[in-house]
Amino acid sequence: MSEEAPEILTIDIDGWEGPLDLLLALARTQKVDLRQLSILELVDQYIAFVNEARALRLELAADYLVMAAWLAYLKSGLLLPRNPEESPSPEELALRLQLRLERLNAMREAGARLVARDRLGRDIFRRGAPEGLRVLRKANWEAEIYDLIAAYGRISARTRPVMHVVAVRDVMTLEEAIERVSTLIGSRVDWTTIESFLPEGATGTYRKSALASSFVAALELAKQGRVELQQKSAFAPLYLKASA
Amino acid sequence: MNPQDELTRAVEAVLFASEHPMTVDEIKAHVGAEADVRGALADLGEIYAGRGIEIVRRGDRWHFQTAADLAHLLRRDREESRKLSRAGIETLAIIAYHEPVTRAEIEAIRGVQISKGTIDVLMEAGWVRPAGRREVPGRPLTYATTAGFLTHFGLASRRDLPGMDDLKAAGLLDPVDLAFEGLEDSGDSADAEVETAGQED
Amino acid sequence: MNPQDELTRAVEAVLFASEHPMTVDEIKAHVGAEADVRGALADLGEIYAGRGIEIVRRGDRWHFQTAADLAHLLRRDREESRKLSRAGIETLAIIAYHEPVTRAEIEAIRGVQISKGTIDVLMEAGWVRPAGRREVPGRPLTYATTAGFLTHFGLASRRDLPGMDDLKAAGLLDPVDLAFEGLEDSGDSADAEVETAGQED
Repeated sequence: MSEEAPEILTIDIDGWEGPLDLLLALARTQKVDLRQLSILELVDQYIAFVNEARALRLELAADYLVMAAWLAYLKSGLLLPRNPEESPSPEELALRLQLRLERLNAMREAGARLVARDRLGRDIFRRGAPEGLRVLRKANWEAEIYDLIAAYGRISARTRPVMHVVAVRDVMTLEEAIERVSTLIGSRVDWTTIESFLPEGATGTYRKSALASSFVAALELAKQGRVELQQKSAFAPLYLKASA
Repeated sequence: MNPQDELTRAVEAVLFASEHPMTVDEIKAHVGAEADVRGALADLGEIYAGRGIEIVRRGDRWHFQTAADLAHLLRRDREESRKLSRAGIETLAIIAYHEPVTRAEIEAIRGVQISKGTIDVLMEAGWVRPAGRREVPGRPLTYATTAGFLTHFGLASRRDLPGMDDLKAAGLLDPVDLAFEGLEDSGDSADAEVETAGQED
Repeated sequence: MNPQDELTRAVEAVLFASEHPMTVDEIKAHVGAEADVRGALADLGEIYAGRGIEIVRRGDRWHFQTAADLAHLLRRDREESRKLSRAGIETLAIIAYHEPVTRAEIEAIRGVQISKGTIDVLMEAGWVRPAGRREVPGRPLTYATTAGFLTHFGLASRRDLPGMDDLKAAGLLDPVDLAFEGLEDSGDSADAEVETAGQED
């Protein structure tokens, strides 16, 4: 391809992978080491190529035209008297272009050498029918005696019948309280506090139970019309008296 | 290298790369119709005698294979330590305490269904064996523990398994939440407890 | 047969039977952890030297393959049906010679954008892999070649890439910026270029 004349390149526009690729192909037509490349000649080659393509009304991608414009600018920079203020200098730009072409060329040649090697599956072969190696995995199960026992405890705890035991508590039942209050009330003439109906010496939870039961007993007896209740205000002492 | 050696190399490579055992004619299709393939095969037989690879004839076809006495190297056993799952250990415990026991009974005791794989794992571990069928409708298979089970868990006999009273004494029969609270009180949440107490002061 | 010969036979058989190139450790898993596998591989290298089959090292893996000079007897064209595009070949070369390398760096060398599919094709072939991100703004992904790349192209290591040393010595693997600075430092500066350019005009 590199041996071909630029005229032939024009009909091959679709074959180029970007302006740099085209530049490299053109550079190779100079048949010199890329280090000795004449950038000015390359610019002329490229611009001539683009003009020819336009004359043939070939559609050129925008980046080819951008490159052409840039090269034209580079050429004028290289030819006109130097402006020391300009940075980067046209010479630097030209050198960078040459370095890029060298690098692309190096990789193109390396790629060609790579794929031309004796390749496995095409030129070189591995064994056609290997027996294959097999790994048999053998599980070594682990468990400790504690795990076993704890598991059984867990199952037993989860599934054994559940029995609810209510603790025996010292209480005065409602029946007991009604009996007691109705007996005692008969012997009282005046208003007496509900506390006076509790058994003497009753303490703690039993006293609380007796008080609660006696209160409910008092309400029950009042409902039956056998007892009257009196209280001056909320939380004030509660007085009981037999109905007249 | 003389021409016959060249041919031997060629036959060697062709046979090596082939996906199937080859007849002499098939080999000739690669190395040339005039070639003394039989002679080359005989040479290869000598070259490979006593090596890790041998050239063998099966009917009228030839191929390479690894030497028969080295076949054991192609298989590699790898032991992997694996912990028994919760379902596995529970199932094992039920079998150990209730054997012989059917799958349905195990499920009734666990209160959860067990997958087929669970008992398979226990059998693979060598701890559980089928122990005959129960003579009830459906004749379900029963399971029991093995001698290997006793050995692994360091038990002289199944009677060495702690009884219900022992389990109770060890706190292993406490409902799970109570046992958990017990652990928290005695364990790593002690610091949190102190803080709570401090705040209440 | 002495023990080392026995080992050589064993390594020969294991490598011969394997469907994939093997590392020394993988071979040891079959022939014994204590075995002098490297010594056995060296012995096999001598035994097979000049034969139709050879033992080769690709990266850190070893395998048997047919001798390169017999390719004409064995060559198969099936592989050619999915021939790499020029973009694919160049991209592969750039990755192999520059790895790890980002897409942007590949594009800078080729002077053109590469389509998404180009790298995909190389990855699908098993020759290229993602090789971590570069810690620069944007954290671009880098690419590198695989063990399969070395195996396929018959390279013992990346150092065996054709012309690698020359390219390196010539600075052709350095980025343009670096090469440019190098040229300026060495005095082979832009001024010289101008003169050359001027003369040729």
